[in-house]
Amino acid sequence: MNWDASLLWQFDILILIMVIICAVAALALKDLVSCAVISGAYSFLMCLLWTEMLAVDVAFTEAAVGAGVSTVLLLGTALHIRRKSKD
Amino acid sequence: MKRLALLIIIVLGVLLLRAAGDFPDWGDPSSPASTYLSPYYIENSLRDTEVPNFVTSILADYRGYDTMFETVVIFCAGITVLTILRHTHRKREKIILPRPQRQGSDLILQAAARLLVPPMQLFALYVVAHGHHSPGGGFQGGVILGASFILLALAYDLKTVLKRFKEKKILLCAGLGVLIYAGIGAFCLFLGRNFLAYAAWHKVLGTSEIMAHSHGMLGVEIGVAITVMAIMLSLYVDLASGGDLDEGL
Amino acid sequence: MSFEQSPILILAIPLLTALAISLFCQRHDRFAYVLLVLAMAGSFVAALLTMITVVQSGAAIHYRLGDWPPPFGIELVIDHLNALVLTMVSGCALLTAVYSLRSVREESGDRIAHYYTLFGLLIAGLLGMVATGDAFNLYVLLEISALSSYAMLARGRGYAYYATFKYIIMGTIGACFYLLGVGYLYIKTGTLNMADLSDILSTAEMHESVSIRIGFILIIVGIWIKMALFPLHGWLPNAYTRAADTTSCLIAPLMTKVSVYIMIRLMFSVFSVDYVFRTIPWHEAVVWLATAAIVAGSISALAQRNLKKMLTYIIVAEVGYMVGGVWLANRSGLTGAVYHILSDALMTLCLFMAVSAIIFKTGKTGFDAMENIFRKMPVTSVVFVVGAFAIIGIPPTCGFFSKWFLIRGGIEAGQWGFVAALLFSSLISAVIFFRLIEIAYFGSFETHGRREVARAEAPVSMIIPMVCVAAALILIGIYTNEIVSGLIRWSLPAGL
Amino acid sequence: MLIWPPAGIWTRASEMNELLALIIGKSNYWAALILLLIGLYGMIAKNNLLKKIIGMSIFQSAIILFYVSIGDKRGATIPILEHGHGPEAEQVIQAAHYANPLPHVLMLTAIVVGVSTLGVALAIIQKIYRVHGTIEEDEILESIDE
Repeated sequence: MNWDASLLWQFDILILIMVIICAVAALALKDLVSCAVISGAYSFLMCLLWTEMLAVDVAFTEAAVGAGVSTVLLLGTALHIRRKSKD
Repeated sequence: MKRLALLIIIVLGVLLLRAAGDFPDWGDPSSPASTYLSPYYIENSLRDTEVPNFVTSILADYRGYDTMFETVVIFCAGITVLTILRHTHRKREKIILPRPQRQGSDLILQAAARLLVPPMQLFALYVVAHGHHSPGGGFQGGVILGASFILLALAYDLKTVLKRFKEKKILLCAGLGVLIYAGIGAFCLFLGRNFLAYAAWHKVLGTSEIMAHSHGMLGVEIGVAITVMAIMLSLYVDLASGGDLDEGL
Repeated sequence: MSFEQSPILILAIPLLTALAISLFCQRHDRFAYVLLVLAMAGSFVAALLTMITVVQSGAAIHYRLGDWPPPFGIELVIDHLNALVLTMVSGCALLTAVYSLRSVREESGDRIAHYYTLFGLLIAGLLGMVATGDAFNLYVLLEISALSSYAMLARGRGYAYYATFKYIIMGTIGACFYLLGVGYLYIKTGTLNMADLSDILSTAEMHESVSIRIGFILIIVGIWIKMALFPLHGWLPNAYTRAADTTSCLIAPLMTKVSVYIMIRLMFSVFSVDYVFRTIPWHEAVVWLATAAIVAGSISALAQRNLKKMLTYIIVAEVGYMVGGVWLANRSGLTGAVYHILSDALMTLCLFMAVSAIIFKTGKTGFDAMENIFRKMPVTSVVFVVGAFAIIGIPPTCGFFSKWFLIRGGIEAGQWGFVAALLFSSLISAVIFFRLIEIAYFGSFETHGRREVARAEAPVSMIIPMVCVAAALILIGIYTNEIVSGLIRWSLPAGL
Repeated sequence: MLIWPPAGIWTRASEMNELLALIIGKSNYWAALILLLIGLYGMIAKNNLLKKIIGMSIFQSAIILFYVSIGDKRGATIPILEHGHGPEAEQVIQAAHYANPLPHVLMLTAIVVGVSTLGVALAIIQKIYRVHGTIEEDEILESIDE
């Protein structure tokens, strides 16, 4: 089986790098609302990755739960407390 | 704390790196995971259960016991958040949560929400009902259904949604969904089969045992969808208003 | 209904009842209480029936969920070890449910039905964890019991929220380590069923595999975090101390013991004696870790002035007993550890119930709550003394026998440090409890002169379960031989 | 498609560049490993409780990525039977044509568990903020000591 025929591995590695950047950013930013939004982006990229890895059901769930509801919940909390974080 | 964390991470990283070298390659069709158990599901799912989506058939039937408890986890989370936030111990609380600023109502947002919510709910029902044949199922449909209410609450306010969907009803739905799942499973006991053996339902439904599996799964997915919808909404409602159920975001 | 279905009934009854309470009992607190007690009783009866079946047939029961044959479906496997732990968990839950009548109202105000729902779900989760024969299913049930315990612990006094938050972080790390470890096993074997895993893992190739070994480490460390083994115990004392009374009576005896059971189950039913003790030759190091846990837990307990906090540090020490006993790698040690799961659950339950009743009546949490308790609450204080004797290890109670087995195991294994730590910890417990009993009997110095103290016994709903536990401590001690030869001997893995 | 790597590198990889094959051949596992460590670091080292929770969800999704990677199969399609009904339904089903569905099922459960834990943790954070007036761990510890 030929690698580049079956899996879009270049695309894959690009997303993997972006996912890691998002993860670092979500932890490093000082503004909690931005953190929440970036963690939503992180989930969405994960969901792309999983679709591409043939896990459609998981990706569907992650798109609805991780990128959707979790982000709203995080935002809901972040807006209720002091927005600035010390680290 | 930072140094301790770095130490833990370095130790764990070295351990996991050692292990990863030992794994079969990513996507290797001859890895143990791809050759041992999964072919059975792929080859027999249609014969055993009449469901072409293997994920659904494993989720709701072969490993239905897991999924039942997964629904219970969701239910439990909803009750947990409710008891934590709605539990009144005001004398211990120093701070009143700052209210997020609302700049009046936004016409465009509200109009868009009005247009979006009905198709979303319809799509959610489709996802639940068509989970046997396409990606999706109870969880995904339930989350979308819950998200449609959340969208409404975001565009208007919490009161608009809670007027249509009272907190009591939300709780009732949450419990009802899990009870549908567990009830379908427990009823099999009365029909003389093991817990969650949907085949037992063929006596009641008047179909073949295999179709009974398919119908059992549909019933279970509906139960899951109801619970997930209610709990997603309840989580949002409680977290966005800090447990007061007044304003929301 | 036939006995065939009893394994599933053990956990289906609490689960369905919890749901029914949440649906129908929002306005009927009394009804919720009655329903919960009935459910726990039903679960206890089902567990007893299952245990009798297992003992009579001498073989493990395999219950196929959904009629799917393992390893494709999930199965419940109940052998001698499970049956004992299931009966213990459901019995403790029944007693705590009876006990909760009076104290729960003060803890949870208007939301009693929710409290009982969580109670039922917690017990269903714990029982499911004990009964399951599937590695991934264990994770799901672990999370159910964890989530419901977060809710119950968060209702406690003082800074309970922060303590609970720490528990969430640690608990999630533990559960995720476990999940990752199971993933490592899955990627190498392709299966999740415990019996099937054990078959595949018994080959020499798998014994050599690095990733299986690291998977094993991840699983064990994850469970150690869950059971609060020193030095991973940081979350436990605060969370349990601040918890409300019924909650701590329910969670403190059961959670750590069930985790210990899971460790034993995974070590011997998924991996093998050969793998754990011979391929990975670290068991002596783990015994030293357990020794450190015993010493650290005992010394911290000695330093406490808060009754419940002192008990939680004793739990940390007791976890060290059991982990050490298991990793001694001989029959006496493991017998002691399994026996100690049973006896320790009952002794901590006994002490927590007695202490909670005293706190309930006096409203104090420090040692001063114990003043003149013998006159104020004679029954409670007798129960307290029985529990204290069991922890110290005084003969008619079961605490003596578990220590005896553990010490014999330590001597056989040549682990003198462990033996010394056991004796040291008994000594410390004796110091702590005799001081408490002295305060309880004579009162503190300031109050020596005043003799007249009004009787203020705990309510009947608390007295009955307390007396039952105290009686059980003595009965189990008397029938040690029968329990060991009838149940525990059969649950020891071959080749040990 | 892209200029690098040259065509056919994967067939020759075992001889000439095992390291590269190791990196690309298991790239998902490495990424999962990195995310796992990032998440764990966030959970332990971050001072802000909300950051800890974000770290927790990164940690959990890293594990999910790991499992999903196990289920991936080269040359396979999504785990839904094509032509499940109708005249072609009687075909012989070949397991190699479909991705491994079992990890997907497990991870659906794990996602749901993740969001449940997230919700509970957020509720507790809100309560901590009300009681202590802050969600910075050091300030909370100070206020407990007082």
